[in-house]
Amino acid sequence: MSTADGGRFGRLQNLDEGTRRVGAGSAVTIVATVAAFLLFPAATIYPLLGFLAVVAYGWWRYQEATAKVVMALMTASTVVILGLITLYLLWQSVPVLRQMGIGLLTHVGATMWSPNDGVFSLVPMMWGTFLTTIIAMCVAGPLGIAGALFTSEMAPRWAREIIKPAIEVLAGIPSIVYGFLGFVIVNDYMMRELSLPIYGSLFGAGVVIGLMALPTIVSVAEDALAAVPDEMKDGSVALGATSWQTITAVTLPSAFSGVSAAIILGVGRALGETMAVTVMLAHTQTLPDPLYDVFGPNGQETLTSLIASQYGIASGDHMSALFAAGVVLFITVLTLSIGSQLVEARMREKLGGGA
Amino acid sequence: ISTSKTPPGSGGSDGASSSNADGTRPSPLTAGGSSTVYPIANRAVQYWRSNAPASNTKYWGPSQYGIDTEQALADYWAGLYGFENGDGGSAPFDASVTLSHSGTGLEKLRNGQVDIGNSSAPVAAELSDASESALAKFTNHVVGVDAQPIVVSEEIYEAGVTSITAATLKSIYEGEIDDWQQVPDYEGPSKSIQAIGRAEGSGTDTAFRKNLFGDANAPIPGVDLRKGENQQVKTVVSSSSNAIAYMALAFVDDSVPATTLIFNGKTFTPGKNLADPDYPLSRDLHMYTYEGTTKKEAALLRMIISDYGQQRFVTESGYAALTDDRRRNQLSKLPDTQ
Amino acid sequence: MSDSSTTETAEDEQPTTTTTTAGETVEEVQDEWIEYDFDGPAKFSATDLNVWYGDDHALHDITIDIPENSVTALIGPSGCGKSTFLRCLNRMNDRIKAARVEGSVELDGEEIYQEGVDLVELRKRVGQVFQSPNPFPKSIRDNIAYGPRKHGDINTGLLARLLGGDDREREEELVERCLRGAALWEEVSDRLDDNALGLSGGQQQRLCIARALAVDPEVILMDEPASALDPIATSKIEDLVEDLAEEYTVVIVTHNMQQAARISDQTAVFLTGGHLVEYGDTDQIFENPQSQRVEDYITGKFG
Amino acid sequence: MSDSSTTETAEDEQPTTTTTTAGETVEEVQDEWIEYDFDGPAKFSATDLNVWYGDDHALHDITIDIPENSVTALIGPSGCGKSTFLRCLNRMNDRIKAARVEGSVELDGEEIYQEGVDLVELRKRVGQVFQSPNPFPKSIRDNIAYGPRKHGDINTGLLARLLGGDDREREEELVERCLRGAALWEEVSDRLDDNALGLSGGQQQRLCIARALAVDPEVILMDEPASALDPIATSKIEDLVEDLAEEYTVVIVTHNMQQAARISDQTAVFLTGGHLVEYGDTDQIFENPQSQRVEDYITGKFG
Amino acid sequence: MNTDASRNDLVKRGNSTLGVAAVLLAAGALLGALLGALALFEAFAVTDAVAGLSIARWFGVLLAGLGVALLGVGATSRAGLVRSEPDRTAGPVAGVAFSLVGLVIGGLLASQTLGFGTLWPIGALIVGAVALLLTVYPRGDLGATLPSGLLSLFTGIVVATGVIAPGWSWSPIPGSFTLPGDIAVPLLAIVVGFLVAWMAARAYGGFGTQGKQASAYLLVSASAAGMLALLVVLVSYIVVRGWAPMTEGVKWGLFWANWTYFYVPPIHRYVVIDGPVLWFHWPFVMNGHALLNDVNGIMPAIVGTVWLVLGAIVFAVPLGVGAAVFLTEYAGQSRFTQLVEVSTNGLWSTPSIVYGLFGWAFLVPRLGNGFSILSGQLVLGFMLLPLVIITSREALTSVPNAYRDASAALGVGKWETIKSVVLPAAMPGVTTGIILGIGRIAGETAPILLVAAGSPFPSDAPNVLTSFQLSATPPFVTNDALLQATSALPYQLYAVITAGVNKNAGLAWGTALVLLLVVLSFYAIGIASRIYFRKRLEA
Ligand SMILES: Nc1ncnc2c1ncn2[C@@H]1O[C@H](COP(=O)(O)OP(=O)(O)OP(=O)(O)O)[C@@H](O)[C@H]1O
Ligand SMILES: Nc1ncnc2c1ncn2[C@@H]1O[C@H](COP(=O)(O)OP(=O)(O)OP(=O)(O)O)[C@@H](O)[C@H]1O
Ligand SMILES: [Mg+2]
Ligand SMILES: [Mg+2]
Ligand SMILES: O=P([O-])([O-])[O-]
Repeated sequence: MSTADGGRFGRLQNLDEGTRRVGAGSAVTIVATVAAFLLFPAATIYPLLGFLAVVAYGWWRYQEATAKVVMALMTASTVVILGLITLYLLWQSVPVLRQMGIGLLTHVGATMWSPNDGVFSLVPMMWGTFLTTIIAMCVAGPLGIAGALFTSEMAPRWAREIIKPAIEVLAGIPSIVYGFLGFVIVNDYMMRELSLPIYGSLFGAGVVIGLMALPTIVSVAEDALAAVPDEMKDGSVALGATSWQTITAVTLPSAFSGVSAAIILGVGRALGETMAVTVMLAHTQTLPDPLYDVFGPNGQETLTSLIASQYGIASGDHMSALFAAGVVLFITVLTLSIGSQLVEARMREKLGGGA
Repeated sequence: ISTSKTPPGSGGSDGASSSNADGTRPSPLTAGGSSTVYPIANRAVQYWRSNAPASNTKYWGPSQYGIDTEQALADYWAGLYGFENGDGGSAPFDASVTLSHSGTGLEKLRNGQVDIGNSSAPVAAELSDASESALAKFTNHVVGVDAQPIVVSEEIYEAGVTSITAATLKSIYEGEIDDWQQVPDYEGPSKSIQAIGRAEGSGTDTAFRKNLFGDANAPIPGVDLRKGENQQVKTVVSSSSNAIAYMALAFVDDSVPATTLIFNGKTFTPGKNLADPDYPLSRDLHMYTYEGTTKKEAALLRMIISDYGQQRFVTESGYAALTDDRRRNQLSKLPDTQ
Repeated sequence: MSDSSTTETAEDEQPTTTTTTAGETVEEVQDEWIEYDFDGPAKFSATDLNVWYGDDHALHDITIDIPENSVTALIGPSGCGKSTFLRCLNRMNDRIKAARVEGSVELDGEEIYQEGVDLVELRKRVGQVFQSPNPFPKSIRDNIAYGPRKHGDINTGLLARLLGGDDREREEELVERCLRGAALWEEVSDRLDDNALGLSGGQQQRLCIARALAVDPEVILMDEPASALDPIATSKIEDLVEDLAEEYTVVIVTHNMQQAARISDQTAVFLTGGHLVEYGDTDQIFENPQSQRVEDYITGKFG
Repeated sequence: MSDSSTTETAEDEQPTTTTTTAGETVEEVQDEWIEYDFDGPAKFSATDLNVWYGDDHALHDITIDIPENSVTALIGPSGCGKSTFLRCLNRMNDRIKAARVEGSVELDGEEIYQEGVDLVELRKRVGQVFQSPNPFPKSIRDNIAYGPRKHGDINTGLLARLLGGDDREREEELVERCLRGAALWEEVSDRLDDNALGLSGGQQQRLCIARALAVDPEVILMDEPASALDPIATSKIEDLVEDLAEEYTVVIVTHNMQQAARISDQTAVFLTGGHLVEYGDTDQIFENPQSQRVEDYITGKFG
Repeated sequence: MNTDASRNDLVKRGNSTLGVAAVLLAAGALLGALLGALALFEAFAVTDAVAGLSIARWFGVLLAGLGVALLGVGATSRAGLVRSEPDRTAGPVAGVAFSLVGLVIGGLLASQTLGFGTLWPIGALIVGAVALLLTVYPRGDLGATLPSGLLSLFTGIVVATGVIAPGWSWSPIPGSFTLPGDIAVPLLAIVVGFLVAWMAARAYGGFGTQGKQASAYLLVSASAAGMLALLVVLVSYIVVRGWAPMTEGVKWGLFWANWTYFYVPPIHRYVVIDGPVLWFHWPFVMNGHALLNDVNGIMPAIVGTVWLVLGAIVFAVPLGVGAAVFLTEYAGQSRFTQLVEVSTNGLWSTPSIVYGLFGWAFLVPRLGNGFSILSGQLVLGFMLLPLVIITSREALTSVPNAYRDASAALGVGKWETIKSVVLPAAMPGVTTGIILGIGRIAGETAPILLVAAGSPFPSDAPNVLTSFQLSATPPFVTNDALLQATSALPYQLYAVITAGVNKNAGLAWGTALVLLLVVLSFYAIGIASRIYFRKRLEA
């Protein structure tokens, strides 16, 4: 054949010097760029040009290595950005922790939130968040799983093919739209029909959040149910079990991790929902009385609505306390997310052998 | 195909978005803050941006106000400070106003994020922890006067609560009264009181506490619900059957009837004598500038404080205009025109 | 589903004519195997069975009697419809949306493709073991007891105990009997509460057989039960199948000719397109096939 | 999934010999096949090749010479390490994280397991075709030209044209030559720009062979290239393999004994546990295997 | 093992008396629940009279009737008058459900009616226990019908006799809600209706496993249908309200207008070429908010959203995809990748307000010290980044290894393989993920509110395109417009809420509709493309 013999019987050995050269060159220049930006901003252009030159030369000469280096840098900057956000949040919440100590998360008293008096306790907001989330999940959990079961196991094929994408699209409705509807319709309805003492309630907000999280839960849980292998279901049906028995005894347990991930995702969305609660709630930083009163005038603030309603007038410890609220939210969702990943890993381990 | 001396479309209005040929159109003027001052500021900015020609008597018509000019609206006011006419009929520089509440506006002003901070309470009350020297950097421009009305839900008004005494009002906001039946004149079934407050940091809230309780930081534990802006308060009061609220005069209408307020035996009736200087809940509306007043800021402020502005923006918004004395006094704080 | 339609059938059978080779071979051979006679009653009788997947005609006019208490092997190249035929016998094809079945299948003389057939009951009587082992992600015990519990034959748990009908002992006994029946008892008797997914592939497959036995079926259908297993596990399954034939009717699909030869009493050969080309005593089919194509297939000339 | 651990093997296979059966048998047979002599140079020489996956010892001391320009078949039951051995020959095992290789493999006398070996170069010389056809989701032409383009042997596209070095014609020629080499040209010459995924399974597999040819390799490794194909496609591939042996060295793994017998010049038999038990002339292996276990395997007693 | 004699029949030729009765019962119960829901949503007033009786009382009659019928069905089955195959017990699920109902009823009776005071838990426990026993102890048919029938009969009587009726009200917590009769009655109809329908479906299946299946299917399908209906109603509500304001003043037509022109020096004139143009004016999406406008619109918000989203994409997509490629193809599975995975997953679910807070405190002071499009773009980009990484990694890992192996076996290096095989194959997945992510960030309000939002009713959009300028110092390219505040669709809606809904209701509904259309079309495109690519992969 026509290829040159040199190529054909070329040496098998070939040292990979590209990575080293490009790696060293770009590392030096990028560090210099950052240093220059921090120290002598006016001189940033030179190391930056150097970096671009190294990359350009590398691209031409050792594309393989350069691509790897550039992507490694992208990864690094991503990690740096995400780390920066995390650290900044933590760092900003230090002052209020110094001032309030653990009381920030535990203090209960007549005044629990008063920027003027320097009292910052997140307890009412955490409680409010907890209550709205519970209500939301009472709405979205059962309905969501029912919807997922229906779509994946019961609906005829044609219906499934319409419902599934429709639900996914609905998951995209922005939360401010729900907030708007909640403000002008739900609040109004509850005020009128249930003679609520004030315009807005944790219950109404919770229900609206639940509706908002519903499509997400349906869609994710449905994916999990649909991913249960047909062989597993057939195994049960072939033993003479009914479809419903198959669903409860085989499909749901096998999809447990996915379904619970859906619920956790729903909880995450409910916890983090901001606009609907901000426009619907009364912003009273107290505890409900009694604690489970989700209709009354007290306790109508969540962590998110606190931030959204007070960031504009906050400074000093007040601002720091808002950051602390952010940190509480962040840590909660992180815990949930890690928890759901662990559940998933455990289930994968458990189911790993078969299927 | 035809021929012409000029390119098509030239001289027509290309919209306000185009910039000067040399690209030196001054950066926009930004104002923000108080929802009480917002109607005034927003009106002013809307008019400014429309830059109506002198012939437009509906919006401008300078001769009606004793101004002798052929220039369009914004061209004239900006021209007083040497700004050149905008391109394509737009204002010499752009202006915009954002909406939140006084605290945010002053905070942003201090951080340099806006040029003008709108506030419906004095900066000293609003930023009560700020030092003298810090406060000195704010220049106060009073643009109008608000008489804060007390409004109640229609049902309450119809149930007899057409007037309310200062003492009752205080007890409601202090949390001592929480049922309408405890309010004199009320003739209806037992009904809990929904006492609505404005967000802490809003001028309306600050002024209310300062004027009624004598201290801008006085605790008012009776508040059941806080909303960020006057407009939201209005929505809540009109949608509720048991609400009472303090807010800005500009937002009063039939859906949120204002009650008569009896203070020290004197009766203040909305639509009649709320504008009296001795109305306890009356307050000045401010547009603050920071570290002096630039020409751009001055151009807009001069328009608002002028007789034209007072009539078109302040009075039409539902507030009381400044007296001539105060007007002159305020104008004197602005840099001189060219 | 049950109306055995005629138009398409008529078109396809082309009885005596000689044009299409496939038709010819089928006809020829059918004359032969249709005479295959066995002692005792037929467990299944399929008559003119046709299956379509959408427009894809996957089984053509299958007529076959399957004798009781014996092992019947279905062999043939990939895609010839073995699995499809097998799934007709317990109506698992009903679960495939695209599948359409015409013709008749009788179980002990009773038509299973008629209205009012209780599928749960049918599948209790006709168990199935699948190609790759598919135990439930539960304990070994729960896997075995799954069927009887679902059918209410065995009641365990708190509620049952409170109501006085705890069948714990019967369950123990059942689990042991089935596991012994599937030649698995020795290996797992000390870890009945371990997760079944921890078993090896061969053990899992025997567990699936045990699970099927627990429902006390009359027939066990097996679709390439050993294809995912290693040789040792395979030979265990093969021994087991031979044992099962004493009590049950076994119908087994396999790709592996040697396997079919080793374990089955009679063999049915399907060829591409969904035709049943030959059916008879296993020895006879393997030693003296009637048709050239079957011989080619068996000797490995293709497939 | 079926990690046939060594203990079970020993326990279960129990041939005629007494103590460590497996080791002994291997030893016995190695004495025999090591004397297998062929004319011409060895393309590959593997010496004491061992492969571990983690702790799993998948290949044991494989020593084998593979002659040039011929077809060598690797047969053996599932999991015996055929694929593993094949992947040692072009170091595709390097891509499996768990795999560890010890021992030596020489290609034309040059050790491929030494430091500094350019894998890209090695794999250019030793091409591979996989079990299931895996064309790229690109046009047929792009699939064929993929290797040469990436190696810079062929430059097309806008930039190349601007630089004046458009190899469009050479590419056309190459594509045609390779497709002819893989016996696919007739079928696809009129739709070279269609997506390769639109081809049938057999065509896809031949396309993969053509794609491998385009890099102009010396050796082509094939891992059960026909197992996913229907009989007709299989026979086309088999014909092709025999043709290829004229120009290339072909090493082919197959499950199908008949296939090995039909197409290969020499056959290596691996048995469970990763032992090479017999190696020699195909005819001789199939007609007169030296070891009982190989004979059992070949006659279908197991596997 | 069972003897053949004990075999059930293969073919059931049903005795359908029970079936028909059960279907009627279930239909009646569901109708009751549906009417209850309609009454709850104020489709009609329960105080209206029909045939001399108020609707509220008719609800009671219906429930009582259902209860009697259900009890009758249970009794005939128990007595063996109809063929059924009841289980030993109605099962633990029904037991739990009815004991909960019992607990509630017992608790309410004890505390509200009998005035037990703090001893009400005793009453609750007693009734709950009785309900539990009634459900699980008797045979399956009785257990299913007895508690539900009694419940239905009891509520029916309470409602029909007007004990609970419009005018009745209940406020358990002082200073909190008051449950009026005209809400309580529909609520009872819904709850009891569902319970009765549930048990009636069991009767339909003969009270055995089939019955449980039928009843579960009924419940699940009804909930799913309710959920879907609710979501559909929600969207249609916005469409109906928003359509008129959104389309107000739309005009179009064919006009004769200028196409192009050029200056011809010799004749010192412009040559003007005119032609027909299709002229289309849609004020709601083409206008801003200005004094002289006939119809005020939301063009600045639309343009603002476009710039915000574009910026986020430009920032996050290359970074995210690059990082995903590195993590999947080069880094392998290590502690580091696991850490990145955990943190990206965590950050993806981090509430947007937290990003907003970060932007407000960190970015805004550093980027021109003012609300700006740039800050908004960056914050939205930060939010998008984790998603891009997650979806890209998913897409990359789902590229079959066969492609990589095939390429490697052809002697092609890693980067070349990634570039020409892996990335193209992963592209559908990556794009789909990104589109869905864009849909989400396009609807975000909180971060925009905190870092980018300007005037609530702007008249113009920032002029980003023409404002780019080069400079010699970092950042080398400047764009004043990027440093201006902007509006955006979700913020526009929020602005209406804060600036008073009453005055701007039309604007609000119109904005909500446009926002919905924009975001949902992103989702629709993303999902359609996913379906398309999946289909193509399967084919
Ligand atoms: N679920 C299905 N949908 C559509 N077509 C199907 C389905 N199952 C099987 N087929 C088609 O029906 C024909 C017969 O398939 P079947 O699975 O019965 O063959 P088989 O003999 O079992 O093959 P194998 O040995 O590969 O399992 C094939 O052409 C197949 O493509
Ligand atoms: N990637 C891997 N990781 C771990 N173990 C592996 C891997 N690939 C193969 N093995 C193990 O190595 C042994 C030999 O496998 P190999 O794939 O080489 O067998 P084979 O002879 O090709 O079998 P088959 O005929 O099934 O393809 C088997 O026990 C298998 O489980
Ligand atoms: Mg099959
Ligand atoms: Mg292999
Ligand atoms: O004027 P305020 O909006 O600050 O009350």
